[in-house]
Amino acid sequence: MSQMSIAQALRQGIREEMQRDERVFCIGEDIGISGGWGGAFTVTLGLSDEFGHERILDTPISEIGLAGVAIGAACAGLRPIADVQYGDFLFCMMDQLADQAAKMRYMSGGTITVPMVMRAPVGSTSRGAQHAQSLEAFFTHIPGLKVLAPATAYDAKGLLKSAVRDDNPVIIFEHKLLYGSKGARSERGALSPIGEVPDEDYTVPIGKGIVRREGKDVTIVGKLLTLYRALAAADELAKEGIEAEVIDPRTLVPLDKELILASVRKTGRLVIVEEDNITGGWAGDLAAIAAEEAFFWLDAPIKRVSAPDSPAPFAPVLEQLYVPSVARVVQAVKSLF
Amino acid sequence: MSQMSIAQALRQGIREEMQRDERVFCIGEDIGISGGWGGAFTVTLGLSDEFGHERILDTPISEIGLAGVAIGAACAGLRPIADVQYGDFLFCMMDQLADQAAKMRYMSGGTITVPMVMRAPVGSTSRGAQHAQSLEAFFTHIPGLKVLAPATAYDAKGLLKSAVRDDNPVIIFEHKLLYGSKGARSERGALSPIGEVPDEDYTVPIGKGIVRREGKDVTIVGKLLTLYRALAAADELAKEGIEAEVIDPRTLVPLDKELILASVRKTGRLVIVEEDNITGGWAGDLAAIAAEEAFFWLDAPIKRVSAPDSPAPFAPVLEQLYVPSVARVVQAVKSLF
Amino acid sequence: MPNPVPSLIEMFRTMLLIRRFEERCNELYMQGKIPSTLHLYIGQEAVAAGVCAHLRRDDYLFSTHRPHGHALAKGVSPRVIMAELYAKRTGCCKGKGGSMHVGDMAVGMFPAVAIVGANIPLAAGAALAAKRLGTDRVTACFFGDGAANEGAFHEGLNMAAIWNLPVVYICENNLYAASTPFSTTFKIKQVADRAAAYGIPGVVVDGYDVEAVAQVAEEAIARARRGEGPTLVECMTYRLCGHSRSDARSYRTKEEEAGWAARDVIPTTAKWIIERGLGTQELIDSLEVQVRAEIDDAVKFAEDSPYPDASELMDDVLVETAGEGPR
Amino acid sequence: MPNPVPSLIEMFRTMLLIRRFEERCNELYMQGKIPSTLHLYIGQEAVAAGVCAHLRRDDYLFSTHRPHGHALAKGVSPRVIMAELYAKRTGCCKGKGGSMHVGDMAVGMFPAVAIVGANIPLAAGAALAAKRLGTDRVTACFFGDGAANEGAFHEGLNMAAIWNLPVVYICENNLYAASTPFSTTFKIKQVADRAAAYGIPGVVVDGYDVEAVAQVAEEAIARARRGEGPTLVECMTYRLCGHSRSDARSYRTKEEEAGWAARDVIPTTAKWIIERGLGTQELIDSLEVQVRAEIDDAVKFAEDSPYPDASELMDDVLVETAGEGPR
Ligand SMILES: Cc1ncc(C[n+]2csc(CCOP(=O)(O)OP(=O)(O)O)c2C)c(N)n1
Ligand SMILES: Cc1ncc(C[n+]2csc(CCOP(=O)(O)OP(=O)(O)O)c2C)c(N)n1
Ligand SMILES: [Mg+2]
Ligand SMILES: [Mg+2]
Repeated sequence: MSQMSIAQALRQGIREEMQRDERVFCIGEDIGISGGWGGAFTVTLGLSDEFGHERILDTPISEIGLAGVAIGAACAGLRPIADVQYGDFLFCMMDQLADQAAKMRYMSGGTITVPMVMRAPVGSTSRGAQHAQSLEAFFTHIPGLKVLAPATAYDAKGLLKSAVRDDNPVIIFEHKLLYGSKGARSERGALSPIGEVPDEDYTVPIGKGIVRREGKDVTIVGKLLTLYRALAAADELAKEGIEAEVIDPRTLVPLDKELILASVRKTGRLVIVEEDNITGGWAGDLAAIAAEEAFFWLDAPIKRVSAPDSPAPFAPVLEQLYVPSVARVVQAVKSLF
Repeated sequence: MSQMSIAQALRQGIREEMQRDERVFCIGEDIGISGGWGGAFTVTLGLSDEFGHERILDTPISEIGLAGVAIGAACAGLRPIADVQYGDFLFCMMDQLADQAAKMRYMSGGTITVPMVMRAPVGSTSRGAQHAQSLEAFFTHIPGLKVLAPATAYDAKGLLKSAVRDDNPVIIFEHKLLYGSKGARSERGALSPIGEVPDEDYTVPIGKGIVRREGKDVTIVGKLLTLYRALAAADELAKEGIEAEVIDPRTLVPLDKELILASVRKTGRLVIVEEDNITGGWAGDLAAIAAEEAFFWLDAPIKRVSAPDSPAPFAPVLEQLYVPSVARVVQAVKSLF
Repeated sequence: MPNPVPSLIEMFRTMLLIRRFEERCNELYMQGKIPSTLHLYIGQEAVAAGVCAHLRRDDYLFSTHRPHGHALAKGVSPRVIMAELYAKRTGCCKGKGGSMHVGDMAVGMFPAVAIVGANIPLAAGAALAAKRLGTDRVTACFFGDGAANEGAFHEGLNMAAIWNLPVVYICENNLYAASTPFSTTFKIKQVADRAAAYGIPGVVVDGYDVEAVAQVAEEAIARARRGEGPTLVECMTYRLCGHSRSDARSYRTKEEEAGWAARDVIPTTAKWIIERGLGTQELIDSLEVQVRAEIDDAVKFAEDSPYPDASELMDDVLVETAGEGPR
Repeated sequence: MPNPVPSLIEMFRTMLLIRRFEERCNELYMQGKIPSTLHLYIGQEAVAAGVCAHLRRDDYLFSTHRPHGHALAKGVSPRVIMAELYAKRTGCCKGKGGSMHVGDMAVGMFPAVAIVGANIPLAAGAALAAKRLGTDRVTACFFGDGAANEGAFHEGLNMAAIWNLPVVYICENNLYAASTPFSTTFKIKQVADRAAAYGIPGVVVDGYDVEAVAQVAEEAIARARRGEGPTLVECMTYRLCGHSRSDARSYRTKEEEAGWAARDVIPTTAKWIIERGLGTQELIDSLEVQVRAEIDDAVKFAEDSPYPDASELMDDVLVETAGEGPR
């Protein structure tokens, strides 16, 4: 076991997969330049020294191109780990991901596989609306993709390894405030959870959620940064005698629906916490599932604690109101009793 | 009053707005070529004869460019009506719509307006997965855009006119099987509702839904093609003594939430019918709203009748299973009693 | 293991197969046997035949919304193409793709990409893989003049160029993107002039001369195979049919059409064969008989095949991978 | 109503204002007074000053993630820029945009676009509007060498070209896109060579010579204003600072940096002024005093300004338009 940040855990996971399988390579902007930063959040730092620039492949600023090359290479026998500096830039390559990667297998009648990974940092960090978005809802809505959202170092490494070994296109969303990137690339206000990571090879299975805290009165689902908000809220609520069960879905597609529904059937109450805009967010989808499949067990309305329907504001004073706070989660839970 | 198809109604609406306001112009691929088709579904047919090629502006096959030009022109004083041949191609210009058009006003502190319209045909018509998607859920999830989905000729013209006069970026989704395009561009299996359209100037207000059929037992919400599936299902259900209220939201953003919630509070049951993939669809968002705001009035789980989570299949025999059928709506409703 | 030099007769046979196949498709479409829409390759046959003459079976090919000609020239069986058009489960995409997505990885043809230009970076990716995996496979990527205005063209060509990837980009300039004339969307004379923007060779060739196409393709493919990087080949051509189903083609003049029809690649190439003494009219006639038989067989195969079963709707959305995945 | 010929002294004053502004920003950022990140313009001042010298107040300007220099040169008040960086409600974006989105439509500057390359088609659109509305406004669009590899560059330049739009594209080639050297992502010598792919003029100019920049810009702007279409101007330049906050710049050699620092535009231009007898050291010193005062004032304004109120979070997502909309 070692203690490490998510950035370190991802880096170690990538390194191990590249050692294990010659076909694995990284592709992205500013990921391997000597003297550079190892990507926007240091995840690939040092890897080009170890594996060379052919396997840590720096691209021009060409998102359509980098996604297309990753997808084409995956179809033809390589196993790319692509990345994008900020998740927002996925919009620049949206056609390649949504129309090509996700549909190629189905359209070909199953004759093609696309074993690619795309890593994308999400979350608001006072950089204005074009560097702040949560993209999960867009991608969970595209059949043919798997979508992951690890919130701990253990899961980050374990899910990354599963993603690399999966024969499907997999998008991994990582939260900028959770990386624990060091030095010049660290973020003010970051949470940076340090976690235990096994030294031996392990994977976290895709499609399995986890109960982060047990409770009997209400189910709170949080992912990425909002998992921590949910956990902090649960601490607060416990002081007031409300025992919240906190679930981290970890994988959004395929979703561990049963884990969540079982919890809701036990507690009778569901609050979903998400950094994304409320309308059309992933939280709404989960609410719909519960409203259909756990309806008879529900004792109260389903609550979503999300960002409001505005672009992300730059000003930190506004951003604090935009990203769901612990207080908002507490308040939402209490409104159900 | 005249009888006309949706394609005709849209064409008339565009013509009238272009006559009314010199700043209005159309921009898109193959929309105005002399001897061409007037766009993929004949909506702009003949308009370049009337207004010239400067105001019916044919572009290269450059979706980023055409969206960018439309947005830039809108910011600088024109009022573009842009279009895309198939809604799927919106992914090629996703950054321009999601990151530029939608956010420009907010990021600028309200100093810029983006009075543009983007028209996009949606729906599955046996052309394979890249020419079939329903895009509503992606765009309702982007704050800063208005999103319309007219299903009748009256609404198509009236909402188009409202969109052109609106100072915000507006996306209009139109269903390929509802256009009633004539001649070479007609679609097999099209429904092509012909409707009454006033001869005098009128608009349909953005943000107002409409009850298409009154009923007391269950609320069915359908839009675009699935509105007609919902109405047909209501006919069937009536024979079995179930009186369904059918609501057409017409505008998805801003949504006429109160109209739908009032109906749900009356009937106690909600079924949402949508052609899009179920996970992450617009239907889920509406279900979430009802599960939060009409919870105490609900007598049964909320049901979504949507396409399954696969890309759209080419084979008509599979497509029939993919697009929600009347039978599936009937069955879903009956499962609630 | 280079291909033997393809003979004009072999290339002509490919062209003829494509022409008759497309004509039959059109008939079947008119009869309502083929659903959806069709983008036929009639008139452009010399490009597919000339380029593919120099491709190996294990080379990769990327195509577009107009893929039947490329597929036939690369060696995809007419049976599985026709069955796909019929939306049958025996089709090359099991009925899930349709006309715009035909392909067959068994002969190196990726499922065709119907988003204009999107195949260009994909082809660079396949070429990257071929190179990294130590093969000498070449990737050929076809696209239209219209596609050259897509951002994907720019990004893909540049990446292929800077990494010296073994890919040949073949732009079929048929003077129109759907109804839009080339001259209104380009302020330059030739698409190939854009090669200079990426530091790679650009070549223009008469796409109505199959031998000229084959010669240019041979050089570009050999260059790629030698590891010297991509080439942009522009074939000047013309579709003698509409853009898609029932297109009255009123955006083109009758004179322009007549000019190209007078050079129609099928009779012209047949004439060359006879004039040069490479074959007789009887040979041409026998080829006609052969390709018609092949197409009849394909149609019969398609007609006799079953439709996909309802249970197949959700197949092949994702691969089921248990545990480690393939190694 | 053409601008009077800008004097070297005026351009130098603009450059100096930018330099001192950026240096102050850096200090304030280090002190934690400015949140987020900053992309400073230090070293590239001659480009903004030279180009904007020939822009009218009502001309449009599009900028990037590195916009402070363009904003100051176009005449945006240092106060509202600084207040924006401080995230104050008096900022040019009311605190909602931040460093990467500064702009002020009152002087024709669009809110800067932080998606690399995305401003290029937007600028074509503004130019189209200017033309259609019968004005002789010109649009200037700045972007980096890295942006020239985006699909948006390709699509935007081509559209500006085919429609002869009144826009000038200024590529600031500072040899790096973030940490990535120009030479690894281009197989050509100059970005301006790509102009030929769109049939428009491409010009390369020394971006460390403000007079040379101004001269090339003058011609390109005049050409656009005459309705003769776009020009791609490539200014060879170098940032003497990091890409963004706290960048150790280890991807560049000390020699390379020293070479450019030796030509630093601020002392060099000051020297020219003195050598040519256009002004004295006293003049330079007095300009220093002036710009520092202006910046002090801006900082004070920013510090004294209030933060946005919670109630403003949801303002300006959509315009409230009742009824007919503006006519
Ligand atoms: C991204 C995208 N935009 C638009 C279309 C619609 N479309 C299909 S084919 C076509 C014309 C293509 O022209 P070209 O590339 O010259 O190929 P050709 O049809 O002439 O073979 C268009 C606009 C599309 N399929 N994809
Ligand atoms: C579409 C997109 N991709 C990547 C980025 C991240 N990014 C911000 S600045 C930058 C480098 C830009 O290089 P260049 O265009 O040369 O401008 P410079 O920073 O040198 O002024 C990158 C990659 C971005 N903002 N947008
Ligand atoms: Mg063409
Ligand atoms: Mg640069």
